[in-house]
Parts: sequence; structure tokens; C-alpha cells
Amino acid sequence: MTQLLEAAPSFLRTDENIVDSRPKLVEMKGVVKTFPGVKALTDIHLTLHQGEVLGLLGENGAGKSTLMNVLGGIYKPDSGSVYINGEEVHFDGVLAAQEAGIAFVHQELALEPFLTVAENIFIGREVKNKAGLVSQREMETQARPFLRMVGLDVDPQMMVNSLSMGQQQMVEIAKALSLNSRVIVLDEPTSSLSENEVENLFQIVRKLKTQGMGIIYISHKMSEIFDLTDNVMVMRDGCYVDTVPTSNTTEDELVHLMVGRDVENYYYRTYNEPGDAALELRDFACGPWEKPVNLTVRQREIVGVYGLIGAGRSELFETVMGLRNGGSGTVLVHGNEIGARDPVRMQQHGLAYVPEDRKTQGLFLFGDVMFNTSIASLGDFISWLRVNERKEKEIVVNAIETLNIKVSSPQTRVGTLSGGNQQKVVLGKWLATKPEILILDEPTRGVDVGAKAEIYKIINELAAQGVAVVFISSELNEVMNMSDRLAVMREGEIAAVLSRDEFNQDVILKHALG
Amino acid sequence: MKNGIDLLDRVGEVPVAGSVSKFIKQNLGILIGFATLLVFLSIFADNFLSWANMVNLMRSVSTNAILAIGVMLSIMLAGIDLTCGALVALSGVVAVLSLNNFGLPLPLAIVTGVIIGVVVGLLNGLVIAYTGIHPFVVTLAMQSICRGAAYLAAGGQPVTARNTAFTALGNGYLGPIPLPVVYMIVLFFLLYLLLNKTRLGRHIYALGGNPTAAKYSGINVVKVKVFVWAVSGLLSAFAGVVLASRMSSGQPTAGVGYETDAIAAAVIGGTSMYGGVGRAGGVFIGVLIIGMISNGLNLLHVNSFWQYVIKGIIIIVAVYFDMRKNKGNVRTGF
Amino acid sequence: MKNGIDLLDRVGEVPVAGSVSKFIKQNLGILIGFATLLVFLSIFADNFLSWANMVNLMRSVSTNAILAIGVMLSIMLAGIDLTCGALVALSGVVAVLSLNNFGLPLPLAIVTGVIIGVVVGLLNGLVIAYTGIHPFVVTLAMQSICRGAAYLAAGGQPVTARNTAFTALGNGYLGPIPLPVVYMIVLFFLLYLLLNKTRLGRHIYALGGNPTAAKYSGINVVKVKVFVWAVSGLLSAFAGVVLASRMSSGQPTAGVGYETDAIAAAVIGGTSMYGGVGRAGGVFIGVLIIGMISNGLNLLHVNSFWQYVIKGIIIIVAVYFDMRKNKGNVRTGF
Amino acid sequence: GSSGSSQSNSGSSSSSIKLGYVPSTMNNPFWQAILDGVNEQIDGKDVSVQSVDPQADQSKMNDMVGDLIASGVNAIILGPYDTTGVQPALQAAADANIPVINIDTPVDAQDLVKTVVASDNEKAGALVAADMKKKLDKGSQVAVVNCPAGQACIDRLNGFKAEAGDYFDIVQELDGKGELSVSLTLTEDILQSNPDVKAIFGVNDPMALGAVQALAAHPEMSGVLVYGVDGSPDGKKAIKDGTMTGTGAQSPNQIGKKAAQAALDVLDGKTVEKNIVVDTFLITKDNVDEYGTDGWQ
Ligand SMILES: Nc1ncnc2c1ncn2[C@@H]1O[C@H](COP(=O)(O)OP(=O)(O)OP(=O)(O)O)[C@@H](O)[C@H]1O
Ligand SMILES: Nc1ncnc2c1ncn2[C@@H]1O[C@H](COP(=O)(O)OP(=O)(O)OP(=O)(O)O)[C@@H](O)[C@H]1O
Ligand SMILES: [Mg+2]
Ligand SMILES: [Mg+2]
Repeated sequence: MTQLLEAAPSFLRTDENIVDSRPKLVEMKGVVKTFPGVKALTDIHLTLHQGEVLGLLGENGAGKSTLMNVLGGIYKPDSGSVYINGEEVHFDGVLAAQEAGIAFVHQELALEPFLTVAENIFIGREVKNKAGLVSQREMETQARPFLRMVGLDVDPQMMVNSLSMGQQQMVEIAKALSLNSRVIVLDEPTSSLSENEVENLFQIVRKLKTQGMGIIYISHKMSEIFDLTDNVMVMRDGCYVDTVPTSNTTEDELVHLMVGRDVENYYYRTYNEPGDAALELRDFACGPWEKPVNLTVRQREIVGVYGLIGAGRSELFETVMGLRNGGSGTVLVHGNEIGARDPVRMQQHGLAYVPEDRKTQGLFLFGDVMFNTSIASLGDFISWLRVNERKEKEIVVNAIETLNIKVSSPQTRVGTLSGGNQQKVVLGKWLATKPEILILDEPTRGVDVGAKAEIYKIINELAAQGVAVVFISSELNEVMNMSDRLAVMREGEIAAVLSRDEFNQDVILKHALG
Repeated sequence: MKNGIDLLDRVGEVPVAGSVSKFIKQNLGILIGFATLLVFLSIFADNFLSWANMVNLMRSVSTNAILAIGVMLSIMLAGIDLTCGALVALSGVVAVLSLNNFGLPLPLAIVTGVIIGVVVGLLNGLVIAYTGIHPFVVTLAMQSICRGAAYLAAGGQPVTARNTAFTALGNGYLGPIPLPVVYMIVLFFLLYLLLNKTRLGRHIYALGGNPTAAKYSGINVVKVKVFVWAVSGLLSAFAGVVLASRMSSGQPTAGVGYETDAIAAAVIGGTSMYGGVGRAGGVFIGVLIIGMISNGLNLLHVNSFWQYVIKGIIIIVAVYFDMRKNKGNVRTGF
Repeated sequence: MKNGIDLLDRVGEVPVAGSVSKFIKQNLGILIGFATLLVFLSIFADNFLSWANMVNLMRSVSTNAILAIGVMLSIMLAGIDLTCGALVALSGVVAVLSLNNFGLPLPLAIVTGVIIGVVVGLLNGLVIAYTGIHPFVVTLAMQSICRGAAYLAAGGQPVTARNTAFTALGNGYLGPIPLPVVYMIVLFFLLYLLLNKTRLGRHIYALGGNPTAAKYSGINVVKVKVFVWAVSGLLSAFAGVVLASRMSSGQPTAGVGYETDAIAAAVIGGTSMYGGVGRAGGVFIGVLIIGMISNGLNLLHVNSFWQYVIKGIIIIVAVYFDMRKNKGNVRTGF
Repeated sequence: GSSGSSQSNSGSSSSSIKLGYVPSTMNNPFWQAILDGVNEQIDGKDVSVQSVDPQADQSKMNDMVGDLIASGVNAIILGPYDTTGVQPALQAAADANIPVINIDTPVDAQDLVKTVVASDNEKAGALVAADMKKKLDKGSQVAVVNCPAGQACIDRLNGFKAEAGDYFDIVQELDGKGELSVSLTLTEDILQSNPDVKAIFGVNDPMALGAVQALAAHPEMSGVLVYGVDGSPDGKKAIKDGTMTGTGAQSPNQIGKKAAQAALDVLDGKTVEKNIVVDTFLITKDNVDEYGTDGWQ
């Protein structure tokens, strides 16, 4: 077999920088995949060795997830071949890929809401007892070690629909681990995890590595790439660019490979004298904790909100927006107390909430980019049976240009966009409403470095124009660099509000952990 | 970012727009099916294309057409309205009774019949919006209630309208065109405007496409739902009053199973049961197809038992065709 | 995360579990409704609690119970099966005809009737799985086809079974218990096993809860769908043959609208039309409630017109109750 | 026989005379039997018949009459579902100069039909009541399985009640929807709530047969009498077996034959009687053999 591989045509420009004598677990050659109107993958090569952590890097829409979906048996490639342990394989479904030893944590959560954590972990491979019947108890017992491994402290009998996003992400990881596979694909597994959980995950990955497992790791967070990977493969516009050993490269070089130009400044932040209080929470309590929260956000100010997964950040602001029932205490907008809170009224008061889960909360996947970007600001161009098409076009073109959304036309269906580009569409929708108070819940989830910088720039400009911004994030670097003040949440309450000169990683984490 | 101009050029192909070519493009699958049926019947069924038969066909589809508009809207919200058939009976009975027994003047009697529909529709909408019970269940239960109410109001017997002017509503003409056909055309035009030229229309698409995202987008979810079911109730009731006028009697047994044909027309016309997808023109053609099947098969002297079989097959084939041609609109899942 | 204890408290709402206390906990809403109805009828309807009436009640719900099992499975996949009523007619006619005309021995004739159902169900499942057309449309069209086929096979007239042994299938007893009741109990037990103790059952929950996740988890989506509709077809046909045996004739008009009662029972019993949620015990109680409404109202000498109204109201109230008590299981959306 | 459906299907446009047959529904064997009678009458003649199925819906019937007119039938044999609501259809036929032969239930607008060929439905109900009176004591409990959606059924019940007067105690009246399986369940409930019931009147034979099936499971109530109206083959079989007591028989065959003949006569320019009454009569165990159990009479 090895013989055969070495005899492959020499024009295949694979991995010439990498000399690795370890056996090859996965090899993909000349993979091509087209969707109607989009060439997602052009002649892609990939090699993964035993015990290797291969980073996969590229802008939003570069084709990373598509490539992994080919490896995971979800898409069939138009041409090209896939080898596992040197043997060519043709997966006709997820099951075949699983059986060949490939586990997959998808970019978008894919769990069963009405099954328990244990059932989700063993779905498709349910544990049977001697009578050939599925055994609930046995599954729960077997699930526990995996949950402990990922550090998720929930009962395996709990239904998944009652977990927070971050917790669900951990379940996904536990599920992938339980497959005992030889290859694990992690497609942006940390996009809704915070430092602590990320570190935990990294330890797991390092352990798996020593056991000879191969790991493909996709992330837009450069620090993670440098922390974890042995080699990095870079893709651009569906094409293979290069593979470099991590130890021999720099962040700037990788970014250059990814976007084809230099990006100098990530964090745009000019500081302004804050104005009047725009949003005030007074003894506002919600969620299972019911602990009172006090917070003031002023005009021209960016207030970061940091916390571990399940700390209640999303829950707090969703309740404020009236997107969740409950919540006691006072909410003031521009000094006026808001009586009944519902999303329609809050929007009329000038608030906008960019939700964290783009797929379920943000997007109309079967509508096009135009529909999605304009849906929250219809009043600007429709009145009395007249649709001002010029204005409508302006809105969408504006979003596409300022956020650099990669689409072939405004009529592209949002469901076919890459994850990062979908995230930009959600942002575009809310920016079009010209909010006075902007609440961003993980706005850069899954967004590539270049685009992140652009988003930071936009947020900065908005603040300069007088918008009050709440910036919820699980990425410490991000909130530390972008915020004027930082609220650290823990179990439903604000553990501390730090001003910029008090920002310090250890202090913040101490408050977050309690 | 120099491709702004590029983009603006390509913005032209708005999904919601009016011209004939767009209509054809959007409804290609169903139009092919329609044309096939039309050509087939023109050749094999004598008299199919005669003016008399065309008038007869259009008048006979008008009830289903009016119901299909409301049902289509409910389906676009990934819901359904099963109350419409029973409401046809109830509103007809109520209109005739208020004419006969309460001596209301004709226009008022007609309005009373229609208001019953609005009330029932509002109830449906409010229960659906506030309790979270699936529309299928709510409107099914309401169907049972309305049917019972129709029987009770009418005392189990048809009630004959004593005011002969009442019959004009359903049997009159505007020039050479029967009034029910006029109603149908006007209502379809209004549907077109609603879906393409109003905010509410966009909100319907949005709410049907993703209810959670609609809520997060600041759409008044309750309002949209209540509107849709209330309109559907109104239309069913209007259709029921017109039907009662055509028969000059209110029949508590009228409209049994009408919801089925209305759903079939909406779905053949490209409305997706998963919500968020639907076109006014498509539904109109769907209505015509459903009408042509039974008119055509009768003209072709096909035994009524075979008609059941053929109708079932045509429905599946037509929906399949429409889906193939509009692949983009098809959700995964089923 | 020291609040692990907190979490443990909320664990109660497991969808699959065995003991009586869990059964009560899971079906609390519906059980309260059931008990209310039971107490009410015991007090006001003479004879309601008599052994004879209980036997009578159980026998009369058996058809709906058997249909409800299949319909419930289809609803759990966020689909539906509207073919079942027409299939009751078709299978009954086919079984009697193959007994009369083709002289098949009794067991073979029964099997033939049931096989018709499996074939129809397989067709439904395959079309649904491969074309992506919504189950509502597919099974509606198939309903029309089956109804037509039943008329055609029977020549529009009821066909009387000449073999008197045939009637034992539906009219016989096992000890004091009528056979249809025995079938019902056995089938519900099998349903319980399927949903709680087999992989396939887990896959049904999964596919209904989140089809994408199911696919990513390597579940054979086509297989699950085909299985569910085939089983539903099988059960409908079996119910049809039993009913034909009880009537000692195959009636092409039988089973009109039976799907409605089956759906109502499934939904009252806590099956969610959004898919992914359903409990065998709940559906059984749902079936009993639907049966008790009409049995009880008949015993109370309530006029059949009022029965329509009351039935509609009870359905909404019962579903509402069940939803309030099982909030955790309710999806947002409608 | 059930050959009617295939014959009606074979109507070809080469026939010189085409008749349209409009029953109120084909979901009831009665209407199939009338069609069989029509077919018998025109057998061997250069006449074809085309049938439609309005499915017990007057507005559908009106539309289908429109279809028939468009397809060029020469005369229409029509059994209305609603006697008033049928008027637009009759008017359309009159406008197209197509004669209508009214069967089963007389329409309101008598001037728009050439003749009425109908059973005496009230008499059928009265005959049942009369026979019941002979067999039961005054004050006996009687239950009715009705089908209030159909005019013919309403007439039968009216006839029954007029003849019965206050002789019986009518304890329950339920909607059996004209259907055997529905009536089966209803009767079971009736037997529970009225253990002393002495007779059940099914307003058509299928509903009476449902009662028969329900009683079969209650040997202790074998004395309960069951009556129907129709005289269907299955009904007669049950009478012969002794499980059903009697039926107020109609003769759909005769209705069909006479209607077809009337249509041909009208087309020939002959005058026909305005009212052709087809007698109804009681069939019990005593006379069931005269009529046979293979088909309708
Ligand atoms: N099912 C599909 N239909 C059509 N186009 C698709 C489909 N899936 C992906 N694409 C397109 O293929 C390209 C690559 O997408 P992919 O999801 O692989 O990007 P990615 O590198 O994972 O990006 P991100 O970092 O944003 O997740 C994009 O242009 C996307 O629009
Ligand atoms: N100890 C707990 N008890 C009950 N519910 C909890 C607990 N921990 C987490 N949750 C769940 O987590 C939710 C809070 O998560 P939320 O999404 O608001 O957190 P977050 O800080 O935004 O974190 P994430 O990164 O996970 O989104 C609550 O709604 C609750 O359902
Ligand atoms: Mg991706
Ligand atoms: Mg969050």
C-alpha cells in the first residue's frame, strides 16, 4: 500500500514542507466538490498522520467544512479519492465513515433535543442488554466517564434541550470521544466555549495524540492553532494553499496565506467619553438563579460581558429583550422605565439583540441574503403597498460590502453560505435597523480573522457615533481589547464589573470561576 | 469592494415581483403540469374548451379557490386550517337564518355570516398563538365545533332562504362573468398584494421559515398568526355565504372535506408544508388543476371510482414536478 | 458547577421509562383529564361502569387504538398518516373478496388483506423518503387512491363474507375479553417495547427531534421512515380486516374520517405534531378518552349534534392540559 | 349485480342518446342499484349512460350537472341531495334544453323537472311502524339510528313517527351517518344505556345491519327487533337468517327502469306522467323468498 502511495503522480503538490515518517491515517487527493453555482473545493489534498494534530485554516467560505464533510461521509466528492490507512474508501453515508474510524464534531450543533445526554452520546450505537433490548441504565453508566473526561457536570439523564449552547457543545465532544475512533475532526469546537473549557479540551486532545490518534482541528482563533497543532494546512477560495509546520511559522504568515494580503491591526478601538446612560438594569433577576443584577451601559461605550458556559449571559439579555418570559426588577432605556418587555417593543425603543445561535435564532435559511438582511427593517422601504426596491437593494448591498460577505449574488440562499458568512448576514440584519443600543451575543462566533477585524472596526465606529454596545463573548482576548468596562458573570449574577485599567486575565478568570 | 455595482445589477431578480416572465419562471413546474392537462383535455374531451364549459369550470372552482387562499396562508406558517369546510356550512346557515328569522336586511345578513367566520378564525388564531397547541389540532377541534353548531342552528335540516334577492350574490353576473369568479379574481389579486407588497407579507414568509428567528427579528408573532387564521376564517365564511346563495339555502352538511381540496390546491401550487414558501400565482394554478381533474374526468366519462384513483396520482405527480423544478425551495428533512 | 443537585431534580422528564410512578408522572396532565371524565361519567351515566359497558367501550375503541399506534409513529417523525381510514376499507374488502372469490383459506385471506396495507404503507414510506414530498400530501393522495381501489374492488357494494368462520376474528373472545381488545393490548405492549427498548425506537425519537442530527449520527433515515409508514399501513389493514370480520362484510365506505380520531387520540396522548415526542401510555389514554367521549355522551343521551361541539372542546382542553403539565417537552414555535 | 359501474364507464360518444345519471352519492349501494336498473332498461338500445358522484354535496352536484351539460348529454336523471339547493342545476339544464327526470326525492321546483320517479319513503317508515306495533306492546322502548343528513331518511322517520304516534317510547335517536360501522358502535352504546329496549329502527339497511352485528355479541338481548328501510340484498339475507325483523323495501331497480324509460319517452316527445310512484312494501321473514336475496327488487 505504502508503495502505491509513494508512486502517486509527482505533480500533486502535497505537503512538501512536511516530512513525517509516521503512518498516514488519512489521505485525501484531488478532491473536487461543486454546488450549484459554487465550486467549493478544487483539487484539494490533505494528509493526516498518526498522533498528528493538523490545523485547518482559511477564511469563511474557504471550504474547510465542506472538505471535512467529504471525509465524514456527508458529501460525496465529484472527483478525487480518500484513503484511510492507505486503503481507498468510498463512503456512502455517515455510518460508513464512522465505521472507518472517523468521528466528527460539526460546526453547527447537531444533537437530539428530546433525547437525554446519554442517548445522544450513543445514538446510532445504542447499548443493548442480554435480551437484545436497549438499556437506558447501561448507557448512562457508560456515558459518565466521557462526560467526566470533557468536564461536563450534568446528569446523563438530562434532556439535551435543557442544556445551554456551550454545554451542548461539550456533549458533542463527548459523543465524538465515545466513538473510540482513530481520527477526530473538530470543526470550530470552541466557538461557544470559554477559556476554562477550552483548556480542558486541549488536554484531552493532547492525550489522544499520545495515543496515536489523528486530529483535524478547525478554528479561527489563532492562539488555539499555535497552542495545539503540529502542522497547519491553509485553504483559500476552495483551493489548497500550503501546509506548514506550526513551529516554523508566525501568525502574520498564516494570515497572509489565508487572505492573500497582510492584516495589520485586529482590534480597532478608539476610546470615547461615555454619554448618558442608555440601558440600565436595576435588581434585574431572571433564569433559574433569580439573582439580582445591576448594570449600566452608556452611550458611546462598549461593555463586555464575559463568563463561562452556562453563566447566564445569553439568558440575561434575552430576558431583558423580552425574548424569554420572566425577569423581575427594573429596565430603563434612556432613563425611561420599560413596562412590559417584548421583542417588538424593545426594538421600537432602539434596542437590537444579535443572537448567539445563528441557525435557529438568526437566520431564515431558505430565504436569500436580501430577505434576511432586510427583514428587521422593512419599515424603511415598504409602506402602503409600495416597495421601494432601490432602498431595499441599498440595504443588502450595504451589508454585503461593509461586512464583506462572500456571496455570488443577493439572491443566494443563506442556508448554502459558510458558517462565518451566515454570521455576517445576521450582523448585517441588525446593523440595518440602526440601533441605539446594540447587544451582541458572541458576534464573532466562527468568523475568520480578517472579517473579525472588520467587525471590530464597525462596532468601534458605531460606538463612536453614540451607540451603546453590550459585547457578550467567550473569547477573553476579544473582550479585553474591545471593552471599556467588563462585566464578569457567574451563575446568573454579575460577579464583578471591571474598568479597563483593571483588566487582567487572572483577575477576570478568578471572578468567572468563583 | 468594487463589486458593489455588480451586486446592484444582480439584485434585479427579486424573489417577489410581478412580470409575466417571472411568474413563468417561478411556477415552471406547475405550469408544465397545467399545460399538459390542458392540452390533453382539449384533445380528448369534447366541449372542454367551449365557453360554456369554461364558465362552468371557473364557477365550480371558485369556492375552492377562496378557501385555498386562507389555507395557503396557514400552510405558509407551517400550520394548517382544517376548519374551513365546516365554516362554509356554519356561515351559510347563519346568513340564511338571520335573513329568515331575524329579518335582517340582506347586506347585514351577509355580513353576519361572514363575521361568524372572522370570530371562529380569531379564536383559532388566538388559541394557536397563545397556547402553543399545533394548528392541526386546534382547527380540527374547531371543525367539529363548527359542524355541530351548523347542525344545531339549522336544526339538522337545510334552511331555505325566503328572500329571493339573496341568490343574486352567488348566481349573478358581471357582464359575461359569474360573480363568484369575480370574487375569486379580486381575492387572488389581494393575496398577491399581501404577499409581495406589504410588511405583513414578508412577516408571513419569515414566521413560516423560522419561527424562532422571526421572534428574534422583532416580528409580532402573535399578530401574524391571529391575522392569518382570522383571514382564513373570513374567507371560508364568505365562500360559505356565496355557496348558500348559489343554492338559495343554508346546508349544515355543506363543505364536508373541502379543506382537503383546498390543501391539495395550495400544495400543488408550490406552497411548502414546512412553511415559509408559497406563491399566489402558483396556488391559483393549483386550484385550476384540481378543478380540471374532476371536470375533465367527468367530461371524459370516467367512472367516479376511478376518479378517486386518478386524482390521487395526479396530486403526487404534480407536487413532485413542482418540487423538482423549484429545488431551491425544498427543505431537507422529509 | 456545584448545583448538580439542582439538575438532578429536573431529570424527571425522561421520555422513556418503565415504572408506574414514572408513567403517572409523564402522563400527569392527560391522566387528570382522564380521571375527571371517568368520575363525571361514573356519576352521571348509569351503567357506565358496568362490566358490559366496559367491554363494549374497550371493543369499540379497539379499531381507533390500532390505527392510533401507526398514526402516532408517523406524527413522531413530524409527519402524518392520512391513509389509514381508506386502508381500513380497502383491506376489509380485499380480505372478504379473497375469501369469497378466490377461495383462499381463511388465514391466507386475512394475510392478503393485511399485506395490501403493508404494500400501501411501503409505497407511502418510499415516496416520502425518496422524493421529499411532505407526508401530509403523500398520504392524502394515497387515501384517495385506496378509497377508489376499495370501491372498484367491491364494485361499489358491500361484499358479504360467505365463510362464517371469518367472523370469529373480530367477534371471538379470549376468556371474557373480546379478541379486538386482546389485539389492542398486545399491540400497545409492542409499541411500548419498540419505543423504549429498541434501537429503532430511539431512532424514531431522534429522526423526529432533529432530522439533520439524525443523519449526522449515521441513522438510516430512509429505513426509519419506510418502517414507520409500512407499520402504519400494516396496522390500518389489520384493523380493517378485524372490522370487516365484526361486520362480516367488507364495506368500501368504511373508515371514512377514521384518521381524524386516530390523530386526535395520538395528540391528546401527548404526541407532538412537531415530532420527536410521544409516549405509548399516553396514546392509550388518548384513545380511551376519545372513546369515552362518544360512549359517555351516548349513554347520557346527548344529541349527536351537541356531541360534535363537546368533542371539539374536550380535544382542545385535553391537549392544553397535557402541554401545561409537560412543558419541558413542548417545542417553541406554535 | 354490480356490473353497473363498468357499463356506465363504457359510454361512448358514438351512441346517439346519452343519459346523465346524477345520484346524491355513489357511496350507498342504493344508488348503484338504481343505476343498474337504468342500465337494464337501456340494454340493447343505442343509449349510453354517464354517471357522476357528487358525494352527498349539493354544490358539487350542481357543478357536475354543469359538466354533464357541457359533455352533451340529452337528458339527466337526478336524485337531489337538497331539494332547494338543486335549483341552479335544474335551471342550467332547462336553459340548455335538457330534460330532467327527478328520482328518489321530489325537488322543490317541480316546474323544472319532467317527472318524479320516487319511492314513497314516508310509507316505508310507516310500514315499519305498523309491523312493530303488531309485534310489541304499547309503551315499549324503541331506539332509532338515524341519518339526518339525507332528505329521504328524514321522510322515513317522519312516516315512522306519524304511524307510531305515542304507541312507543322512543328512547334515543342517534346519527349513524348512514354507515354500518358507525351504527355498530352506536347500537352497542344504546344497548348499554337502554337495557330494556325492544326494537331498533335503522333508517336504512346498512345502519340496521350495524345493529344486527352489535346484537350478535349480546345473546341475552336476542329478542330485540331490528328494522331497516331499503330491502338491500344484505338486509334480505339477514331477514332470512332471522337476525333482522323486517325492512321497508324500496325498489331501486324499478326506479331506475322507470326513470330511464321516462327519459327516453320525453326525448321521443311522448308525454309522461308527472308523478310515478314506485311502491314501498314490507319485507319480513314471511315474504322474503318472493324477492330473493341475490339482488335488489
Ligand atoms: N450545501 C451547499 N450548497 C451550496 N453551496 C454550499 C453548500 N455548502 C457549502 N457551500 C458553499 O461552499 C463554500 C465553502 O463552504 P464551507 O462551509 O466549506 O466554508 P468554511 O471554510 O467551512 O467556512 P467557515 O469558516 O465560515 O465555516 C461556500 O462558498 C459555501 O457557500
Ligand atoms: N446550574 C444550572 N441550573 C439550571 N440551569 C442551568 C444551569 N447551568 C446552566 N443552565 C442552563 O444554562 C442556561 C444559561 O445559559 P446561557 O446560554 O444564558 O449561558 P451563557 O453564559 O450565554 O453561556 P453559553 O456560552 O453556554 O451560551 C440556562 O438557561 C439554563 O437552562
Ligand atoms: Mg465551516
Ligand atoms: Mg450564550
